[in-house]
Amino acid sequence: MSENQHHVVPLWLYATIGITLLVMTGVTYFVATLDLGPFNTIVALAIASFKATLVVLIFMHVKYTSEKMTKAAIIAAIFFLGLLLTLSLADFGTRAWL
Amino acid sequence: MGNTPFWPESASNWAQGVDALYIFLVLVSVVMCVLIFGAVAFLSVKFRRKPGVQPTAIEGSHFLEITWSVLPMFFFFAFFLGGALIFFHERTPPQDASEIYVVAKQWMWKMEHPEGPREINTLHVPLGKDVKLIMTSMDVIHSFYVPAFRIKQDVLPGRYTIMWFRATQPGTYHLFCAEYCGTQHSGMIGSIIVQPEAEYQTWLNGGSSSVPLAQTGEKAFAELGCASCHRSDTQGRGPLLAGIYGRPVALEDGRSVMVDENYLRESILDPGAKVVAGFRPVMPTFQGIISEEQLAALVAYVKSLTPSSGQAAGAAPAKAEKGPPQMKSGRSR
Amino acid sequence: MATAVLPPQQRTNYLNAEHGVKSWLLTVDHKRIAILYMLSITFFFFIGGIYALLIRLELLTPAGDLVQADTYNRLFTGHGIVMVFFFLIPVVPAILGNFLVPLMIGAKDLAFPRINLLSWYLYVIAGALMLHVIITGGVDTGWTFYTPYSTAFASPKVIEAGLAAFINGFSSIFTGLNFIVTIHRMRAPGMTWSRLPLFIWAHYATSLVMVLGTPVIAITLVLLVLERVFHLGIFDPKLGGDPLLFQHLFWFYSHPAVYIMILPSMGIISELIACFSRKRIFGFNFVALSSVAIAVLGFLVWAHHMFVAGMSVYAALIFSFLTFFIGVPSAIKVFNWTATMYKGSVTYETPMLYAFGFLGLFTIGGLTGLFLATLGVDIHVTDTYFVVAHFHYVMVGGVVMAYLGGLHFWWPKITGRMYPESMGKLAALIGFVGFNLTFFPQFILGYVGMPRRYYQYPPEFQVLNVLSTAGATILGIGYLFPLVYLLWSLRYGEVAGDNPWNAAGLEWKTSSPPPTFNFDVDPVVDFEAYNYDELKEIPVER
Amino acid sequence: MSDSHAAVHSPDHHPELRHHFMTMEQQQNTASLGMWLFLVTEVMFFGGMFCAYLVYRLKYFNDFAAASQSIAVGWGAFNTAVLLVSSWTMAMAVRCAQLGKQKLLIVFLLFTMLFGSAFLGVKAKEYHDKFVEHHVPGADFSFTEKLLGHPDYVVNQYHAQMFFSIYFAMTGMHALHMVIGLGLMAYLVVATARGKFSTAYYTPVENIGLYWHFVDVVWIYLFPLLYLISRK
Ligand code: HEA
Ligand code: HEA
Ligand code: HEC
Ligand code: CUA
Ligand SMILES: [Cu+2]
Repeated sequence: MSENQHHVVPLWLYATIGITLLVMTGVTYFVATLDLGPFNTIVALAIASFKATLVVLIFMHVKYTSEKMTKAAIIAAIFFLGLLLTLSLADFGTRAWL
Repeated sequence: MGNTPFWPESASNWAQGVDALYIFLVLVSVVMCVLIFGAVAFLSVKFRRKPGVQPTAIEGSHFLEITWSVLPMFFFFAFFLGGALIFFHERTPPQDASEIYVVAKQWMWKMEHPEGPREINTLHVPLGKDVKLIMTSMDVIHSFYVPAFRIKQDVLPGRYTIMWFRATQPGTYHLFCAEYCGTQHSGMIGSIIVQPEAEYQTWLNGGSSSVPLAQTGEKAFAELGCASCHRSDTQGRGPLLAGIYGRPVALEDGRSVMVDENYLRESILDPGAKVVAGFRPVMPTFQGIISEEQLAALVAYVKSLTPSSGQAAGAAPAKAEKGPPQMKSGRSR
Repeated sequence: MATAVLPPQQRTNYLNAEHGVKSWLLTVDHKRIAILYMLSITFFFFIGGIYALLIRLELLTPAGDLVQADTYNRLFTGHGIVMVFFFLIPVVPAILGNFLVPLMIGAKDLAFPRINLLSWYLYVIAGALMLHVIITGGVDTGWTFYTPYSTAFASPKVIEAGLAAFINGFSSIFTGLNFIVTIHRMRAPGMTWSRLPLFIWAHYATSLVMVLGTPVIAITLVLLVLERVFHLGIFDPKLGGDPLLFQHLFWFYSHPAVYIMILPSMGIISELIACFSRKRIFGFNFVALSSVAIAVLGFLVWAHHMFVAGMSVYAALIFSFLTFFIGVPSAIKVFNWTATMYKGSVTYETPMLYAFGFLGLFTIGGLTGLFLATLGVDIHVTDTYFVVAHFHYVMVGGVVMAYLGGLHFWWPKITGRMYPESMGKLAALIGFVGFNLTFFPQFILGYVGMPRRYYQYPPEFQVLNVLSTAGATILGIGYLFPLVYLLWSLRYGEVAGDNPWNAAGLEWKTSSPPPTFNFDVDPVVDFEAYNYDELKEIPVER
Repeated sequence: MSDSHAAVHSPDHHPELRHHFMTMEQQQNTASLGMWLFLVTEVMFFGGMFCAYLVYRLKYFNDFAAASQSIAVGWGAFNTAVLLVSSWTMAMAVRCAQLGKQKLLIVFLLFTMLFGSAFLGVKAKEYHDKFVEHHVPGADFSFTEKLLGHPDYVVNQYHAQMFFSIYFAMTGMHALHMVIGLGLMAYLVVATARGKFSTAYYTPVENIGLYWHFVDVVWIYLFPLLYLISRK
């Protein structure tokens, strides 16, 4: 049987992750009320990405899987989504340059 | 135009360059086709099945793979460069080009000359003069296409797109709408009439007593109450407009933008979008209040204002240094 | 070639294992689903083809005399939507891919047989919806659905048509997903990646594009429909939206989609050229990886459809530059196919004739793609018949040719019968001539300046249009032929035998037609792909 | 359409092993890969909307900020918490399935459904508020709130409406995924109760779990992007 089927994540870890996620939600809420200029967005996205990473790694067991394809799929998704966003912005972001 | 053409007429400064590049592409392609088809024909005949002859297993060759991956790249770069140079040039109109406003709608073209005359589905242009088209649409996307000039630009609702050319051959040429725009898309055609300068002047003067576009704009500027805020001294609630065109302007949020036709358009229709540094966003929107034609006139008027040209710009420039009123060449946007 | 095998009727195979309509409509056998697809896709091809003929008839004369302007607009829209979404995108993967992927890798079925059936049902539902649109008047947006025309002006049928394309998209997504998982998980023992046939590599690459690209068109169409119904404004400049956003999202899928169409065909061509040259494909690894390269690079170039759309100048430069890189893996393929024949033992059966046709026409289509990628030239020829000619060269000259080649090649495997060889050759020839006569004049027409989507045109363009219409008629006959003789062969064709071509793939190692679970004995692979040097020469000329 | 062919296989096969697989492990790996690929397609699906969001947010930042300020961030944060907890209960459910605790599995699934429904309830309330405030795009739309810190900034109606168009499209699509998730979960509850799963076979629980977590991840991004553009 593959590892991800067998690996049972200990309860304490699930609990820690759950609490961390809730705390981070509070943090992101709080940070949004501060004026950090452009960093507001960056911090908000950083926190979101941190939370998402926890969910993906622990809740979705990606940390424990030996299956390379799972990670490949995630990387592909991020990569191609990135392409969509950045290359679109190559247009919208540079229209006013000329 | 009765006969079947196999090559489009060439009547603008772009035609030669585009044709040359096209011919280059055709030549490379023909050579490639001859090579590939020749090889296919040769190999398939030479190595056709013959009794008693067994095929020989061949693995492949790194040398060949690299060669035929890298060699085409040189051609690709050449194509890219050639195309990019023409394109970049096409998108950077000279400053002193005469500016014609084009408004497209289902299914006709309206043209407004700076001197005032308006035309529908026909455009008179002087021979040998740079002409810049400032185009917008009232409904869907259209595309302004003159095959003899080798130029095409989509015309979008809600903003200006820009294109320029210099006619090099007198004559009458097709104007096509090249972006599908509904029922009469193929009927949205017209002609471009290229006339030598003198003839063109006669045509200009021959028309009904038309008011220059900027002058129409000036009138609108007064009637719409723009002048009450944008006064010719520094006392108005709005910034001085004289000489802003073609220069960067500092915005409230710290950015700075180049003042071009689209910026002027946006400033009038959506003043809040980009607020000039040092001013409060009190200018009302004129979206839905003025027509495309009025807008074009206003834009033309604002552009015509130079720090010395009386009117709204009577007094000395309010803000900082202003460069020379116009650069003779180079980019405008 | 009729080795002493029983006629297909007398052995149990996937066709006669079960009987009755229900056994077909509820089947989870990938081979039967492939047949279901074949029937429905062929149907749509002829619908699209009839549209094409009407278009060509209208363009026979400069005046718009055969049909009304609106009707014409519906014709090319219907033609484009049907041909792209309901014919060309599924044609090779859903028919030949469905049939062959499990066979070629030695699996009993695709990974998710029920999802495979679901894909077909989605296709049928989408197709029915599209037919409904066609019958009740049709859409007139062009297959590109550009806003704000589609959201604020065109006939409201665009909602239904958009939904049809949306549903069809899921059919495509599931097919791609199924292939990827199957290729990863269901290979027979010994079937390593380096032993995978190029057809499989090509389908793998295609599936990547299906999975990564199709969802974007799905959401785009949802937004389009929402915009049309609720006036969201996302694509409407009147409400502050940017119509170019629609174009970006549309082409983010629809450019890669052209590789969904061409990649499987390239897979077919690799199989054909290997078999009929009796050689391993020259530069196997490069051909295999170039498929993946095309799939990935295909996502970097979409805005080359928007050079004159009012995009940023810099973006146009970037996209033009990136587009050329697609030429490299494509070139690798063309050159390697050609080189494969070197020191081979080439024969000219019908599939090989189609492969030759593909080589020539795809090369011309691809090279003219480079014209379009060249900014200065594209400004002049975009939205003219030059583009129309370009894409018919790659889509009809490329994909349809390859599909027909593949269909003839695997016909004995699918049905157990041979098609009549001389008829096949004749049809291939007619098709080739008709095709060039139809579409070559359009290159000239385009450069001279005739815009596309015109139902009336200045009279000086007539001669070239007449040529094109004449060609289309010949081409149509070239397509009718196979329809007739392939059907004929089902009953009267020579019994094929398991491996009439003496070909190397795993699919030829089972009986024709294969049994329900593909192999009577679970296969173990101990040979390289295209090990033609280990196979005996076919003793007699067919 | 289930398998009449299962009998072809060796007698020791698991009842859930389908005809074209050799082993349960192969079947499980296959399903898992399929699910992950499906999630990839979901990323791209939402990606189209994120692209639209990004473009207009950059273009109309101030109007977006103003519109964002008008949504009840408290409810949004609450909902985020609810959804995270549901993700947690889902993770616990999968854990129970791994350990073969069928009863507890049902309990956690029911909890997950409960939190999921709570999320949707709050979402409905938020939608209703927006409706009452005329913040739903359409003829009735009007946006009169000011941008915090910029009292004389005139918010452009169209641009504010654009924000809400995207807001409703994204949260609506997200909610639709939740509804589907709830349906799947209901199926799991029934299947578990019927004893379909065991430590040897619980693939559906695992895969639906992956789906649910994915929906959660989408929300993790939606929350700051839609609710927290600028709250200073
Ligand atoms: C199967 C479908 C298919 C395929 C494979 C392609 C392949 C390519 N296409 Fe095409 N294309 C379409 C279908 C396809 N296209 C469609 C449907 C449209 C129009 C949509 C619409 O508007 O309705 C279109 C439109 C289109 C445009 C936009 C035109 C416009 O509207 O202005 C462009 C621009 O760059 C383009 C480029 C290319 C390129 C560079 C390739 C490349 O992949 C080609 C690569 C292949 C080769 C280059 C040939 C082999 C290489 C060699 C032999 C090497 C030797 C060469 C040299 C040394 C020079 N295509
Ligand atoms: C897979 C894609 C595909 C295929 C296979 C075809 C096949 C053909 N196409 Fe199409 N075409 C497109 C995709 C395709 N096309 C797309 C995407 C567009 C753009 C749409 C848009 O602008 O939105 C387009 C547009 C398009 C135009 C431009 C319309 C315009 O811009 O105004 C034309 C004009 O000639 C044309 C012609 C043809 C012809 C003659 C065929 C032939 O190959 C068809 C041959 C088939 C048959 C002829 C049918 C089979 C035979 C019979 C039914 C029997 C009866 C026939 C006889 C006895 C003669 N197509
Ligand atoms: C109520 C006063 C008011 C009226 C009326 C008004 N404006 Fe303005 N305008 C302003 C203010 C204040 C600004 C600077 C803040 C901003 O950019 O919104 C401005 C900015 C501009 C700008 C951008 C100037 C720059 O330096 O970048 C243009 C162009 C402009 N207005 C044109 C017009 C036109 C044309 C009209 C009439 C149709 C008009 N305005 C009517 C107040 C006004
Ligand atoms: Cu206007 Cu086409
Ligand atoms: Cu493309």
